[in-house]
Amino acid sequence: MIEEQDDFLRAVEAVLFVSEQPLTLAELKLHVGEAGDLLAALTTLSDHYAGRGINLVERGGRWHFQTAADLAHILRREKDETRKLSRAAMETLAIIAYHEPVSRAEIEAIRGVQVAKGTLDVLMEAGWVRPAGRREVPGRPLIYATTHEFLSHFGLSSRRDLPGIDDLRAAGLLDPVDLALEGLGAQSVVENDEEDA
Amino acid sequence: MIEEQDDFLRAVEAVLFVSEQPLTLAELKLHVGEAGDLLAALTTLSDHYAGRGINLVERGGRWHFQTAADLAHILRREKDETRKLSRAAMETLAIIAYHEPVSRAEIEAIRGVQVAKGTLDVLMEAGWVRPAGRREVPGRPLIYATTHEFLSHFGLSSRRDLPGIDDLRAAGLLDPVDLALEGLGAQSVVENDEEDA
Amino acid sequence: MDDLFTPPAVPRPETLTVSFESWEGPLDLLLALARTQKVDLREISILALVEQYLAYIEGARKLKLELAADYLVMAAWLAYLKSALLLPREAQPEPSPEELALRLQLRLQRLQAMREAGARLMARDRIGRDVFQREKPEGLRLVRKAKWAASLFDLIQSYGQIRARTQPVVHMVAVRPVMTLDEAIQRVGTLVGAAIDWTALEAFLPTGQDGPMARSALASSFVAALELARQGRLEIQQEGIFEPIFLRAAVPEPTAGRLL
Repeated sequence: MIEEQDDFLRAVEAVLFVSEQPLTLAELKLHVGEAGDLLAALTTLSDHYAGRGINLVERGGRWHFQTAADLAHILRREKDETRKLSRAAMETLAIIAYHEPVSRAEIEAIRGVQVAKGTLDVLMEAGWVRPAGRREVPGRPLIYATTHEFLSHFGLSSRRDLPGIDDLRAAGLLDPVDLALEGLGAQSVVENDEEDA
Repeated sequence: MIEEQDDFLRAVEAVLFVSEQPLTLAELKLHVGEAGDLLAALTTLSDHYAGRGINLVERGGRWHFQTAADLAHILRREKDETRKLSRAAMETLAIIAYHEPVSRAEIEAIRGVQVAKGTLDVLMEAGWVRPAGRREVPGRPLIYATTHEFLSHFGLSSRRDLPGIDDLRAAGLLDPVDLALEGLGAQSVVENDEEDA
Repeated sequence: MDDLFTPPAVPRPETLTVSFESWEGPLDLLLALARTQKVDLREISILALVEQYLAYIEGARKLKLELAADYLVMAAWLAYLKSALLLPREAQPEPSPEELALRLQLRLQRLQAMREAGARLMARDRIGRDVFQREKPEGLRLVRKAKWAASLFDLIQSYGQIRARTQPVVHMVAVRPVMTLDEAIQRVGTLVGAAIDWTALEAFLPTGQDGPMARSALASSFVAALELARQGRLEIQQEGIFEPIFLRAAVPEPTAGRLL
């Protein structure tokens, strides 16, 4: 099973192995230099590890090794029990991820309740959500977006991988209610016309 | 390059990957169970990883992954950082340049302040100062002198290019700095008071 | 036993103080009710939903549950919506009740969509739960190599400063014009001998002086006057604080001098 591997590939593999966090291409290059095609090396490695106990994955432009998901039962220990997110936090996270960037008011408009102070804090503490500037409207509200740690944690290569995001967008469910109403309004006028006729 | 791997092998691989420390066969078995021939699995994995960037090795009955020894240089990266010399270092360097060879005690006598050990180390690390033997006096103190790099860094062809005391005076560089002036002012007030009393 | 220090009994009302904590706001409750109707939110009957909600709130009030204000606001709004939906079409205000109902339906759809998205997100293979990274990676090391910056000017300026700092400092005390005490005693003693009448201290000062010399002469002359008075050679008089000081030769009255 011994196979020759070129040194560039080996270097990339070793750097990813010891790194404390997922690495961007630029960060990888700082260590492995420019001696080879980095993206090709990553693809080769990723293919090589596919189906093994360890996989090489890309999340939000950052690469890291992780164990295969189907082995969770062997690796999971009691202390690993991830803290369960409250329903409020879960919904808020979903709203931020699917709508980003969003202001607190926009989150509240969708949920129909005020966002409790702790909710955003919990998400930011987890490293999944970050303030992403201010919306240039009166009051200049803070807007929030997800982080690359969010993508890593939930195993997403990018936001396009968010479950069902294309369907939701196509169904207009990511549009604000007002926008959806406009679209429907035109339709209902036609219907009314027909009714009148 | 995708290859089928049996689940037992994958489990061993994953357990070794996440483990904080090298694992004995008994410890491995706690995780992966008895579903396969553990030693055979380890040998297979070890063969598989031979020649790669990561190797599976056994040390004293414990197994762990480590990066290939020849890649150590890639895992640490040197970065140049331009830093300004501290005032103490600058003064010490100046004294060595003007009075070389000098011992630390002589530098201290000229500066009027103790020279921290780190100061000379910094100057030697910068490559500007070198130990130049010992002074043949009791205690045989180390004496220091400047280097070629010192001359080239400061654009001097020899130490005689350094401006002399008269040049310094003419350039106003011997005038006490403001801070020193203030100190002297305070002192003279005290002296006047004493005179009056 | 009545004890003065027993706190008054906490009133135990029959009211069951239950808030609607299981529901995160009226929209949440509405969504839960809507889902009992039909799976597809696009097909729900808003009118039926309104009735359910109002019935729910009514039930809660019968149980004397404390209802948060926003539930009541929603109830009032839904009651309005219901009446508008039932009213004849031509009497309808803007915006139309159909639009209001549609708006509510859209909001429920959006909340439902996000709720499902959140659940699907949570069900993914998550790091630390389903997939694992290395427990203690060795880490990539960044060795910072210092490159020192210093110019020739820095160097010679430093040396200049050391030399300036460590040069022996010579303090020159400027000779200031002063009238010494001895001089003043001599002068005041001589002049006062001729003064029978009270004469202001200033009259004893050398003329044509100003600045520090004048102040020194004044101070020394005053001290001289005190000394001469102590010796019994002159008398001093002052009417009050800060008033002019007058001197005259001592009147030879030995007894008086003794008494003083």
